[in-house]
Amino acid sequence: MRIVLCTAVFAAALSPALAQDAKTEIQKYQRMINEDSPAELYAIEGETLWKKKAGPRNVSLEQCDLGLGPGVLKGAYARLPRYFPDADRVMDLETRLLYCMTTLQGRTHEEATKRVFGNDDQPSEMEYLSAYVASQSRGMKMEPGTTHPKEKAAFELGRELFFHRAGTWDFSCASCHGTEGQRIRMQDLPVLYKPAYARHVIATWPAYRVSNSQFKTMQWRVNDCYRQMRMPEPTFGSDATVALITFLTVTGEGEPYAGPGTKR
Amino acid sequence: MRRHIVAAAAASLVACASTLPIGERPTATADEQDRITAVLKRDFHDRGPAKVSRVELDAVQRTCNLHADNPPASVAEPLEKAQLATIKFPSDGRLLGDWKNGEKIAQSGRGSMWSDKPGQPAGGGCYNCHQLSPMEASFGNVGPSLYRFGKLRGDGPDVQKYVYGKIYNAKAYNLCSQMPRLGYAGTLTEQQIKDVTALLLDPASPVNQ
Amino acid sequence: MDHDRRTLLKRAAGAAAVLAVALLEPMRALAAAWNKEAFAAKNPSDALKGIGIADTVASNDLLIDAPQIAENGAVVPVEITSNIPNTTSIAVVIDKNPFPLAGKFDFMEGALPFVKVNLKMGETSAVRVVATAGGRNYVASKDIKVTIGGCGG
Amino acid sequence: MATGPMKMRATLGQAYTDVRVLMSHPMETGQRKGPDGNLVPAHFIQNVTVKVNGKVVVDGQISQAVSRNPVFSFRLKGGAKGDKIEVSWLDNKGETDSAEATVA
Repeated sequence: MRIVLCTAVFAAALSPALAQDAKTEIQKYQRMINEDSPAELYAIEGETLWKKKAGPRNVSLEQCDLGLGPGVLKGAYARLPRYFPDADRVMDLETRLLYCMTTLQGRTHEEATKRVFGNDDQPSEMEYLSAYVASQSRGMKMEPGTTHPKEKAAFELGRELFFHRAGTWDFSCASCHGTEGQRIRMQDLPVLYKPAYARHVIATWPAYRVSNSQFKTMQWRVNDCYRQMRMPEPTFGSDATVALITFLTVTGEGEPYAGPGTKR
Repeated sequence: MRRHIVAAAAASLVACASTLPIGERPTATADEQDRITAVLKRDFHDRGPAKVSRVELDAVQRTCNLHADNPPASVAEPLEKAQLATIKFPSDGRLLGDWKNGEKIAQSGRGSMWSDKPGQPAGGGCYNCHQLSPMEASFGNVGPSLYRFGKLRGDGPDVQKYVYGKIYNAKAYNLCSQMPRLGYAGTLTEQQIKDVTALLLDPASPVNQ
Repeated sequence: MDHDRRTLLKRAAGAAAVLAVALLEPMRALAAAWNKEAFAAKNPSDALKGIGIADTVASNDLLIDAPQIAENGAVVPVEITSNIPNTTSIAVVIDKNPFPLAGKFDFMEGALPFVKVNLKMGETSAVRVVATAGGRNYVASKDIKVTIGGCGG
Repeated sequence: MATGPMKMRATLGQAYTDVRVLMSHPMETGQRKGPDGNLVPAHFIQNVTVKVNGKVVVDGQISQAVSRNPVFSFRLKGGAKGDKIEVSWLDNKGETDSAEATVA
């Protein structure tokens, strides 16, 4: 009922033709920025980093097991997040990369997480690596783990977190991403607990964001939503972040991976 | 408690196909909410002004989480009344400030985030969710359009009080509104709320042209 | 077919400066000088004057394909096609940018007078394109609105 | 931000050969404040050149108004499979890079 009212007021305030034009033009904008994505450049750099020896053990990440066996990259991203017996927990891409940095390369958790999100001056190692690994799953169906009890538990926790209102502004993820037809400013908000919306989103992250001309990862996406929700900061790779990413990915499962994408 | 049932089913019935409740909106009992709060306390950390203590739930949040934002009137009304009592109206009795400053506050999405620099004025982020001045074409629709609000409703004392109160604490009027409690939460100051009230009600404001 | 070739020039800059300089020279010599005066101009007419353009006539054969609304001014995709015969140059001017001249492309035998590029726009502005053909200058213009998107600061 | 790799492709179409190129470059305007609060010095590509089989066909001069990590498309008349296309850039600090593609 509330939506019907909003639409009525909106239509009265702005001529329908104008509103339609604005929508068409924004779609055109999004189509044009997607034609050639600098995301490809990050994947190239990520491949160099993947093969570069680093850490106290001076080894590359090439033997990192992303779920399909050591060093298998093809299709690995499309099967994440998933349960990893060696770590006895569910991990998303970045959490697993971090695991490989500490176990294979012998780096400390503190050092490896010092700079997980890049800025205008310098992208982060995680961003380059995510671009590379994700690009190796292009065209493959997103099939995160859903059978192990810990995978199911992660989905459930993620779902509860998605709808949990808290913090200074009483927001949950669903405050913005829970009702169809909603926009923040001119940006359409996908209803992320529904497969019809989640599929495209999941198939295009991680992504190059033109608003700051940086490559951004899924952990960053979750982190920055919580920032805008006026919440404290989620810890990188924590169970809560992995659970939320698991919930979103399982909701969007089945779509062929089309990223790394380009976002507003 | 669906989670526990699913987990138990998975453990005992290995042959059973996995069916996760995709696309369904859950409600959260008091126990479940406490468990989520414990997870947030464990997995989130302080950063700048955004402290972990923010994850503690108050009665409004608990009730809205329990009822998926749709509590029965018998539950909502006493809580709304309590929220109404939190509103601090200006001691000088003047509720209308400067609409020009109000427009700046409505445009700004800053405030209460860990990325905000201390001392910088906060904004209300109004355009994120509402249409206001017709000059701004980029506005959201999570909330209703407020274009011509004053023209349609007048700017009498009751309307002024309602608008000031709604910005100060939206939950006093609709318990599970998605609108933040901008005054109660400490995001906007008394003067800022006056300015935004003027943006909505001042006949000279672009909102009412 | 994708093909990447990374020249070592920039990476070698520190380690093998002598070699780098030796390799850089041909590129420097090849590239036309950068028109500092035109690019430093602070208004559209000075910018055009700087590249030798004073009089222009409007043309329908000069096409600007760009969204009327850009969700972010940091990246505004603009595609320019000149259907004017013998077009030798296309200049792009963003009226309201602090330095309006965004680019000038000279086309020689073998290239079509076409370019697609992503531009930064500080605010809503007209984007003006001037094509030079047979000693005459043709102009087309498109207004592009830059909006604020998303939430937060 | 430092500069990084380049990527390009050249595809033969019916009417023209489509050349698309991605460049890693910060395209700093000189107006942005860095983390230390000081302005980050201007650092942007000034010249972009397209060559076919060694012959210059597009000679572009650009400003800091081109977006970070520039993306360009050009169109070449005719063209044949096997033609060698080279795109190169030179920035205001004298750094340069180039990429080659064979028309496919």
